[in-house]
Amino acid sequence: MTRMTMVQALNLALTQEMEKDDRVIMLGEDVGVDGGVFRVTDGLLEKYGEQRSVDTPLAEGAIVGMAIGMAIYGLRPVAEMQFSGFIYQGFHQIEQHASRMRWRSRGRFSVPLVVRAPYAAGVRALEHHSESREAYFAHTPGLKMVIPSGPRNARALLVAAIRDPDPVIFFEPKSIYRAFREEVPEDEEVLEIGRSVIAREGKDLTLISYGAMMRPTLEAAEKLAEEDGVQAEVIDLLTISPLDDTLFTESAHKTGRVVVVHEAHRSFGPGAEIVSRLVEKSFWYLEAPVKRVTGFDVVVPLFAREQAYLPDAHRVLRAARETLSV
Amino acid sequence: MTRMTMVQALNLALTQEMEKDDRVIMLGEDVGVDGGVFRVTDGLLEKYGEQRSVDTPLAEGAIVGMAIGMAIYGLRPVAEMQFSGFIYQGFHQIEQHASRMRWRSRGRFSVPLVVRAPYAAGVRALEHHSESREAYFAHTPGLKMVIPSGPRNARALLVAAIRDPDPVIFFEPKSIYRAFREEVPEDEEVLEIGRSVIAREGKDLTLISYGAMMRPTLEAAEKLAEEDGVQAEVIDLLTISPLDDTLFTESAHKTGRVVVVHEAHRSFGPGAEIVSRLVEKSFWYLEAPVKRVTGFDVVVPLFAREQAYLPDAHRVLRAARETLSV
Amino acid sequence: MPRDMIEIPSQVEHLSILDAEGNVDAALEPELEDAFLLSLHRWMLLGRRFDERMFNLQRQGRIGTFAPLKGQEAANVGATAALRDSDWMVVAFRETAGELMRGRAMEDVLLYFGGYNEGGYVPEGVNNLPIAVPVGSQTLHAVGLAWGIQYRGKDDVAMVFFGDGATSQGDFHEALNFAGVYQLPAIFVCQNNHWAISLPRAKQTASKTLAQKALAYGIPGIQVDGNDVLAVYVAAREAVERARAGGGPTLIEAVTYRMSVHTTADDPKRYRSDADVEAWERRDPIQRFQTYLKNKGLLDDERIAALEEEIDQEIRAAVERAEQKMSEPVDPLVMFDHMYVEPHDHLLEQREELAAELEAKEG
Amino acid sequence: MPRDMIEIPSQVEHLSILDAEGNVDAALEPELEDAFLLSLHRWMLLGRRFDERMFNLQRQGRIGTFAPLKGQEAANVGATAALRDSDWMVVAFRETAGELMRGRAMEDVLLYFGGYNEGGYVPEGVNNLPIAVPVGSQTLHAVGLAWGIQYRGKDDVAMVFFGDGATSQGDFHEALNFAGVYQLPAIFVCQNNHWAISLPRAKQTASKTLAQKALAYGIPGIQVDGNDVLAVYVAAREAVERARAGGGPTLIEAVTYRMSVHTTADDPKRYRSDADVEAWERRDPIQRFQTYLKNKGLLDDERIAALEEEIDQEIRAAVERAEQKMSEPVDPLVMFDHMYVEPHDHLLEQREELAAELEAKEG
Ligand SMILES: Cc1ncc(C[n+]2csc(CCOP(=O)(O)OP(=O)(O)O)c2C)c(N)n1
Ligand SMILES: Cc1ncc(C[n+]2csc(CCOP(=O)(O)OP(=O)(O)O)c2C)c(N)n1
Ligand SMILES: [Mg+2]
Ligand SMILES: [Mg+2]
Repeated sequence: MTRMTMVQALNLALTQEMEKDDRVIMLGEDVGVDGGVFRVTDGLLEKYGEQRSVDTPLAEGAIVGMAIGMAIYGLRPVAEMQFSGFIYQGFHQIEQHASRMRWRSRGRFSVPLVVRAPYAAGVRALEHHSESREAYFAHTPGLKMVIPSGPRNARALLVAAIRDPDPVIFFEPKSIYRAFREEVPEDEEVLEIGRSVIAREGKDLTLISYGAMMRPTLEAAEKLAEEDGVQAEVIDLLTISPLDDTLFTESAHKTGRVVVVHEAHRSFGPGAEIVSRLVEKSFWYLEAPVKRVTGFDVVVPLFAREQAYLPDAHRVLRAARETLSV
Repeated sequence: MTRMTMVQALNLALTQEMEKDDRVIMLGEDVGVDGGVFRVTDGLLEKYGEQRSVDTPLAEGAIVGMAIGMAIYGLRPVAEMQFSGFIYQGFHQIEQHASRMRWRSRGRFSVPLVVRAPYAAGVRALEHHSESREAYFAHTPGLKMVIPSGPRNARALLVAAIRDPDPVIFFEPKSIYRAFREEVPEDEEVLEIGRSVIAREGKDLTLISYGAMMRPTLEAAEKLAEEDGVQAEVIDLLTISPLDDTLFTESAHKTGRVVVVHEAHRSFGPGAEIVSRLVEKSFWYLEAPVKRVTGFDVVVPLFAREQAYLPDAHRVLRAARETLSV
Repeated sequence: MPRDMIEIPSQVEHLSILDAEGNVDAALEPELEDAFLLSLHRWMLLGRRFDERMFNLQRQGRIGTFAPLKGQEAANVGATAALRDSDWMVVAFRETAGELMRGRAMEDVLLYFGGYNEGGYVPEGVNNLPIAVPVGSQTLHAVGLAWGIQYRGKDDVAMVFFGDGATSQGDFHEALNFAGVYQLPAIFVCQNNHWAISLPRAKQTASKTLAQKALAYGIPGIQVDGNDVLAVYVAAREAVERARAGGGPTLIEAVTYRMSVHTTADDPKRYRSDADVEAWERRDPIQRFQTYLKNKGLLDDERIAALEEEIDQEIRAAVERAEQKMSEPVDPLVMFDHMYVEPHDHLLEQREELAAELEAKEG
Repeated sequence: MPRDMIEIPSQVEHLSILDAEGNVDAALEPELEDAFLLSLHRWMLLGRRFDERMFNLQRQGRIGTFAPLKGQEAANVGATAALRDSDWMVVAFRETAGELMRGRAMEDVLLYFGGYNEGGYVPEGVNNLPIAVPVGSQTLHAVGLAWGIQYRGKDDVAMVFFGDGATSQGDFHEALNFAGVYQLPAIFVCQNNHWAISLPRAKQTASKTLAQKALAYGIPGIQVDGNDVLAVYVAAREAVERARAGGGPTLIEAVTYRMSVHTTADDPKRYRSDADVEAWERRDPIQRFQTYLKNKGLLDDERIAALEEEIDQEIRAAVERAEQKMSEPVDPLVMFDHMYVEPHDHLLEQREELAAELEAKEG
């Protein structure tokens, strides 16, 4: 076990998978010589050469489209979008082909592609570098949408994504790339895609979140324990789609009170689906309206106001208390 | 008043707005000489010439991107995507620019652009011609997402969209392009974007839908009246975003029971936001879980199975009865 | 510090071997086996007649919309003939003859256009990608396949077909640029049939030829008479050989003409004159090639008639098989298949929901 | 039916007037007013010094990430100088000198990179679009502006700036193709600074020059020494005049070099050698032009020193104004402004939600 940042853990996953399997190819803008603008792919070029750590010209559509062809050929491409805000240049290839090739060819061809991208806000970056639009991909049949919340699960989920026979959109919350370290085992560790986990046990209230928002959510849970004597159960979705509604509905049956936390815009956002599943599967257990603590329905402001856009422990705490007070 | 199909009504809206305002420019693939593959733009070339009914080369990204520049220049472009399934080639221009230019320039520039597209299933078409992905646009701040349900409101909403100072995505349910006619006044008629309407009054149950699904929904409502003596209130959203939650929450307060109907995929779909608004604003009035009758989370099958994918009156009826039975 | 012209290394050629009357340019005539020449002819003829049959089926409402190939048989068959089985073919939606040549079943084509997803299946061992409807998007898949070929050190190639309209799409640009940068074994075959639905070639781009777009990517480009199957084949063979030898990608512009409707939903009368069409009917790729084969003593009207009858029987049999399948009750639950290698829980829930609904409808 | 070369009408030129030492090609030297020459010099110098100041501010954490212009002053200023106020300038993110030339306020630039949306404001009457971060995407907006200009029968032009990397994007391709088809008054200025972050120009595309990509669209293309402000200006002026006269679009490749980091988040040591950079420092566009102006007797070290002092004062004043604003408490509710001309109900609800949250935090 060594203590690693998420960047190091992702790099470990890529290195080990590339070491094991020569079908795994890393491609994208500045992933080779430069090692990626966040250094996630650092060292891969030295270890595996230009043919497996591929610097591409500047075109996301081509990176995704070419990777689809590579995947059909039998390779396991990992395509990096330099930032999730630029994935739209390749969105048509994801929606029209990556997500459908298995379906279209009745299983003859599949697209074992991972599209990795640093995503979400919190690093004082320029416009287009702070959005959380996982809902676009979660709403697209044929895709899987994964978002880790820490170094250890990031590593284990990326390994699973690379081995997944279907296309996986893998969004990496860049604000926690280096924010903290965790013990990450050198030995292989794989987390099943499509399964959420309980990050904190509790019986009074259910908090559902994922990605970088897990930290303010857990912080709020601790405060609730200290200041209110309330034990909040905190669920980390890890996979947004396919959405694991078993764990959080069970929790809701226990607590009857739920708050969903994400930094994506609220309207038509991921939280809406969670609320709907709760209504469909836990309606009779709900003792209070499910609350959504989310980013607002505005373009993420430049960084002078970025923190005010983002949910923080204080907002989660207020929502939790309101939910408990009814 | 003449009885018109939706195609004729849309054509009337375009003709009258182009007649009134030389800033209104129609552009897209085959919109000129051919009059559009569904003939929505028929006759505009003859009346207003090549400069205002513009046949473009085959590139949706360029159609949207150029239209953004035209709009900034002070024109009012109406860009047609030949089918909504190909809007993704221009999605980056919509997400990165059309939706943000006003915001980015602090109001100095605006993008009074309408992106029109035939959309949704039901016409035995090829792949990519049947999807309902309005949720992508509804989740995107800075856009408005409009979907008419008949000739008359289609005409009045398109006029409003063309005059709207902000970008409007205008999806036209192609299965009702010619399915029925309505009286459409020759004189100007405008419907405010962002307002839903009551299509049928009732007190026992609320059915919420829009677009082509209004017909099976209303059909189900009639059956409920005949066979069950149940008066269902049917709400036609007309605008998906910004979502008018006043009318349907009021209705829910009255009925306590709600079914949402749309042909878009269920997970992370439009219905989820409606359910969430109901939970947030009408929770204490709900006597039964809100149900979603929707398209499934699969790529819309080719037409041999298209109808089985689509919600019909029978599915709405069953859901309504289940909702009433609890 | 002067002002001067920039020397551009690569250049763009034009190639034509058979003229409209079927006269051959002896200097350029390729040496080809009779059997091969006759198979080119057979595939072109089969493409034409299958196309006409599908057109009638569509008009009778027995299948749905499709995009006829009529007039482009030489471009499609000539280029495809340069491939071997281990190569990859990436099609748009107007390459039925080439797909059949490469082993796709006629009845699958009929099922597909009859609205059955089953028709999208590509037989194991047949390296064809399924039909790609979004214009130009498939060019990038050929680049990825070619990348894989190069990575594995194979001397196969990936050949992709697209139309004149597709050259306006960003995907086309990105595909040729990537192929040039990595010097991939990818052959880009543009079937310039003069029309993108109602938009004439001249309004698609201001460049004089489509072949010259190769200059933007530093790769070879060649324009061939697309109704001359020999010219198309020769150009394709050269490109394929260069690619196999590591010489990188080629852009081939096959100048041809869409003699029929864009799709069966289209009415060409709205945008083009009969005279225009008739002028091109006189340049029909099949007649021209038949004249050539007749002059070579390889074909006569009798043999053509016999061949047509043989082909029509094949088609009839395929139509029967397809309509047999289409007459059987459809299982709607099939719509949940092949979304993922394993359907996830929620998908199974929805599948059961539909099953219950179907039962309820029965009862 | 021969095999021959295709004649390509348009051709691609190369232009250079001042060499690296500042020697002028007398035959090509443009006749320009002294005042104009001096203003070119002043803007280049201001661009350089403002850039260096921002770099320091960023290193001190007083502003955020930005993309330095250093080394590209001639390409940016020379091309912009060919525009008049009624023309449109469409920038990417590395054209600060040109933006200032056209009337953007220094303090707005500082505010913008300081994380304040307020800095995105473009003053009324200044026809510059705001910074466009998505590479290549802005090229299409220039096409739309040019379309509007043509539609209104004006003789203005739209000039768009982008980098060598941007030429790989589909948007670039689609923009040039549309501009060619409609013969729009659009000038495409590619600042080929040899790098797209870590990717060298040679790996961006296999084409020998970027200028020759114009051949794919049937429009004129010219490659100029981008560190030679006279060559850039002359080429831009020609393109602008042609466009005003209805001659359509032009692609200009200005060959220059990014002497500094890609952005302040970048470490060039990872991908390029100091030697490479030093070689280009010897081709500095400002020194070269200063030599030329000195030889013309328009400038000497004293006047340069005075000018630098004057410019630094301007910058100091702007920095003070910007930091004054940035020191004031920010109103987070501003994030709800300008989403639509009128905020809709739900947006107002969220605004109130945030207002309440902020109050709760206070108390
Ligand atoms: C991205 C995209 N936009 C629009 C369409 C609708 N469409 C289908 S075919 C076609 C014209 C294609 O022209 P071309 O590339 O010349 O091929 P051809 O049909 O002539 O074979 C159009 C606009 C589409 N299928 N995909
Ligand atoms: C669509 C898109 N993809 C990726 C990026 C990240 N990025 C910012 S600048 C840049 C390189 C741009 O190179 P070039 O076009 O040569 O312009 P330069 O930075 O050299 O001025 C990249 C990859 C982006 N901003 N937009
Ligand atoms: Mg065509
Ligand atoms: Mg560059």
